[in-house]
Amino acid sequence: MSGTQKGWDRQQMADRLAREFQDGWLVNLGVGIPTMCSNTDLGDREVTYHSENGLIGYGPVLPAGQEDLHLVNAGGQNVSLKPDSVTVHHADSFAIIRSGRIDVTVMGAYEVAGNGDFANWKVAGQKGGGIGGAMDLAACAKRVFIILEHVTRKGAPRLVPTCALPVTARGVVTLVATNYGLFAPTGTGFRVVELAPGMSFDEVRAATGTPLEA
Amino acid sequence: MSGTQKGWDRQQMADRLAREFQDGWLVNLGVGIPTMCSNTDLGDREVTYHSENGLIGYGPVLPAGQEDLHLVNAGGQNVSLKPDSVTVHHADSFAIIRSGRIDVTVMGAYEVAGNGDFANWKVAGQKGGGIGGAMDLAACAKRVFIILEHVTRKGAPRLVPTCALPVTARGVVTLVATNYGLFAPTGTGFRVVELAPGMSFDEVRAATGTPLEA
Amino acid sequence: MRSKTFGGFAEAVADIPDGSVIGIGGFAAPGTPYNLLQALLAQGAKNLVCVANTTGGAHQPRMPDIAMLVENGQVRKVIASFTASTRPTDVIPFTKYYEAGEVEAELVPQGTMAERLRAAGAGIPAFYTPTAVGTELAEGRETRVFNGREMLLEYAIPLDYAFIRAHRADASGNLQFRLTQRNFCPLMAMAAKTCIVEVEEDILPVGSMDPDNVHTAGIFVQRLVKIPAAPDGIWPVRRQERAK
Amino acid sequence: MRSKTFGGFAEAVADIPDGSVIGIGGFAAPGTPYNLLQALLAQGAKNLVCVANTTGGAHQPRMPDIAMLVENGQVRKVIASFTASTRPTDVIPFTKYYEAGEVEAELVPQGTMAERLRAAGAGIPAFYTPTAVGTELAEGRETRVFNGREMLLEYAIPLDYAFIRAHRADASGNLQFRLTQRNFCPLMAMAAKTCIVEVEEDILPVGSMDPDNVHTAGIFVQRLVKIPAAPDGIWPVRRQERAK
Repeated sequence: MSGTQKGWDRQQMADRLAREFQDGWLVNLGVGIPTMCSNTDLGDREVTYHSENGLIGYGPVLPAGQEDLHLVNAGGQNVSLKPDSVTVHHADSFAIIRSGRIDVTVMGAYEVAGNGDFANWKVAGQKGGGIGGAMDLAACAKRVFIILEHVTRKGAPRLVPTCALPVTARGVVTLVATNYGLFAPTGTGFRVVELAPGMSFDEVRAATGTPLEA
Repeated sequence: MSGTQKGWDRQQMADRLAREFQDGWLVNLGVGIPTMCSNTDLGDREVTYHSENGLIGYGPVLPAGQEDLHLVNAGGQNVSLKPDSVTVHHADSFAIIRSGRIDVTVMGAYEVAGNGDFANWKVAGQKGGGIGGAMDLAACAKRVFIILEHVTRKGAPRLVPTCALPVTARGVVTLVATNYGLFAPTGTGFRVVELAPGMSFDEVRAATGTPLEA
Repeated sequence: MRSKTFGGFAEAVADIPDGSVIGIGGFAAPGTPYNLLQALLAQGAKNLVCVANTTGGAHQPRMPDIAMLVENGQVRKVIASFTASTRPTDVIPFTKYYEAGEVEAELVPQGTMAERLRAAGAGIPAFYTPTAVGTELAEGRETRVFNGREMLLEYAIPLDYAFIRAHRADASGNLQFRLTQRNFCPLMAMAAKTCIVEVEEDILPVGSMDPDNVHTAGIFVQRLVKIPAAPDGIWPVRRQERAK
Repeated sequence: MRSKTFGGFAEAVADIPDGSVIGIGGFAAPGTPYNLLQALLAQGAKNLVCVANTTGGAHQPRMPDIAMLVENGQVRKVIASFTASTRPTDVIPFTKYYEAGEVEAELVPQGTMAERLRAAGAGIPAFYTPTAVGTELAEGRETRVFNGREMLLEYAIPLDYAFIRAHRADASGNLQFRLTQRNFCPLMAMAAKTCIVEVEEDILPVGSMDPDNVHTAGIFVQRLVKIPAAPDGIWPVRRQERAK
């Protein structure tokens, strides 16, 4: 990382959360930036990626022309198999989720509150939304990691005292990566676990909508 | 059948019920005499035998020495496969039962009442009993056929006004074969569908513990 | 036994009445019954309730999807885990009709939908789940505490018809799916009175499948149609082939 | 990842504490973990709750069964679909201890037991079923009417351990069962915190199984033991071979 870098880019946010993955974990990665966790080098730690459409264990996305059209992850990407991969139907796949066997689910979100609530399925004023497997995963995984930009395009904080948008689950978030650093919900706010390069505590606190502990 | 025959033997009771099976039916046969229904020649009607231990479609019991020890029916007999046989686990097997896909279940019983109740899992004074799949099958199959001797060894009727023993299910029996004939519950008693050879209506009525209609 | 193999898609969907509840398998492309959807568009049954993970995506070129049935005036209600994209910039075709009030929708978490379909196929009328507790979806609904945790009561979704796509079938209706093609398909088959399957490979003679490796037993399957080669049949193609 | 393969049965059951809830797969001989049962008899854990279809039969020669664990003073309670035979003349060994009040029992319809195990493995705390409504088993219990039909509330049965027998396993714990060997085994595996498997064939290297035809995924399996050839391992034999 160069001395002029300020904050983390998308891959760096994913990398930072992926470095929390422990050997033997069963990991579910949400669509978008969370998928980039699978690019992170974990050394000799082995994790198994679970995709809610019934795929237990999968490898990298295949290059154009080499895709197997019968094989997609939850984001619809044509991934590859691993030697121990198993396919099951949707009810068996969510049995794995609901019975608490997912060690961590990593998801994007619109906002996260210090009490562990988060929102990622419905934007303001929208009729309906996009839930997919997010509510099952959020309610049932052992840990919920969230990746999101620290502030909205208009500069409003995404780490908030209370979610204004309809929540996906309550009190479940265990760790949050933003472009400004890594944060843990405390119940009433967030604690800084690590600041991204070039970010000062005061700068991050000013961009956070709820109490921030060093 | 000779002119001197009086009543049906066990295979004849089974045959008489089996002749009610229609083409395409999914049939579950209980342990004991009901199993003998699979010996009956049904002509060009094809039925599929379901065994609650996860076997959909099976053929005759194999002779000693030719058994496949991984393949048993619900009675623990080493049966054979059919070309379209499928194996599933117990939850899927009972999903078939509970969702009402069994066209008929044939079971033994200690007693049957005219209101369609029957009892086959617990004898008088016993602690505990043997339920197996009988309660699921009885509660959920489209039709419940019962095979039993018309009277007990002591001569007491088994077709009764009300079951004295704990019931397996209520109001479900559609047809009953005994050694004296074929009977249908009417709600308040039984109707004779057919008398076994050598049996008179009055003789059968005298051996029946509840109103019998001709 | 009557043959389950139908000569064409039109014939396989011909008798579907107005008002039917139809489950449509598939997750992204794998398992999606594009040919049956196209046949249903032509058949024209109305006031349908469609149950599926999504109503179809924003991508071009479009493949037959539920949103097309909506556009065609055939759908009363959709039960799905997405009625909009989570990316506000990705506007899916269904959203326009939904926001205009031309179609109803019931939004269901994906795992809850899978379990509600399985429940229908397993004779279970209702069950409790931790999913969606404390969210807008649980507002005004019945919950109950088990082992100190609040759980939401959910009901089975029985189907009149299931439309699914399988890789292999034998003439008795035994099915095998390939990789993530399985997804909702076996559950929809279980939940339905009549399951109609579009099959990728030639329909095999009975006795061709290992009994231990059948994914959906033939007793759940009523109608089979072999998908003809393109362009008569609809087959997903790779992205760069679509671009040609 | 740590290897799941254990060198012997004693080692695989060594840490099972008193008071554990243990599910034991099998229906008749197929799938029954005779070797693990024998190891548990030697290991001696007490106050166990055993969940299984039966407690063992009346037939001779006896294979290791739950009734032997009862005789050995290891069992507090049994959950089963048979605590007696339906033939009054067929007195099973368990009945004597049960009637003497030396062990508790909960009698459960077989399909309800299967579904309660699946529920535990699927994160479903409770569900409704039509089975056993109106019977002695439903007396004093909660029922509820759905679509005009009375249904009984049933609860999940979570397990501490599952003992099962499989035909094939790979080193990652992916399992295949043969024919009716499957029965309760995959459900017990799902319901348990620790699933211990006795395996008939040599344990295969990872990558040997078709991903579409694995019956229990390795994530549900923690310990594997290859069954040695007889007489070191226990293998069912045909009736006339037993008679020799």
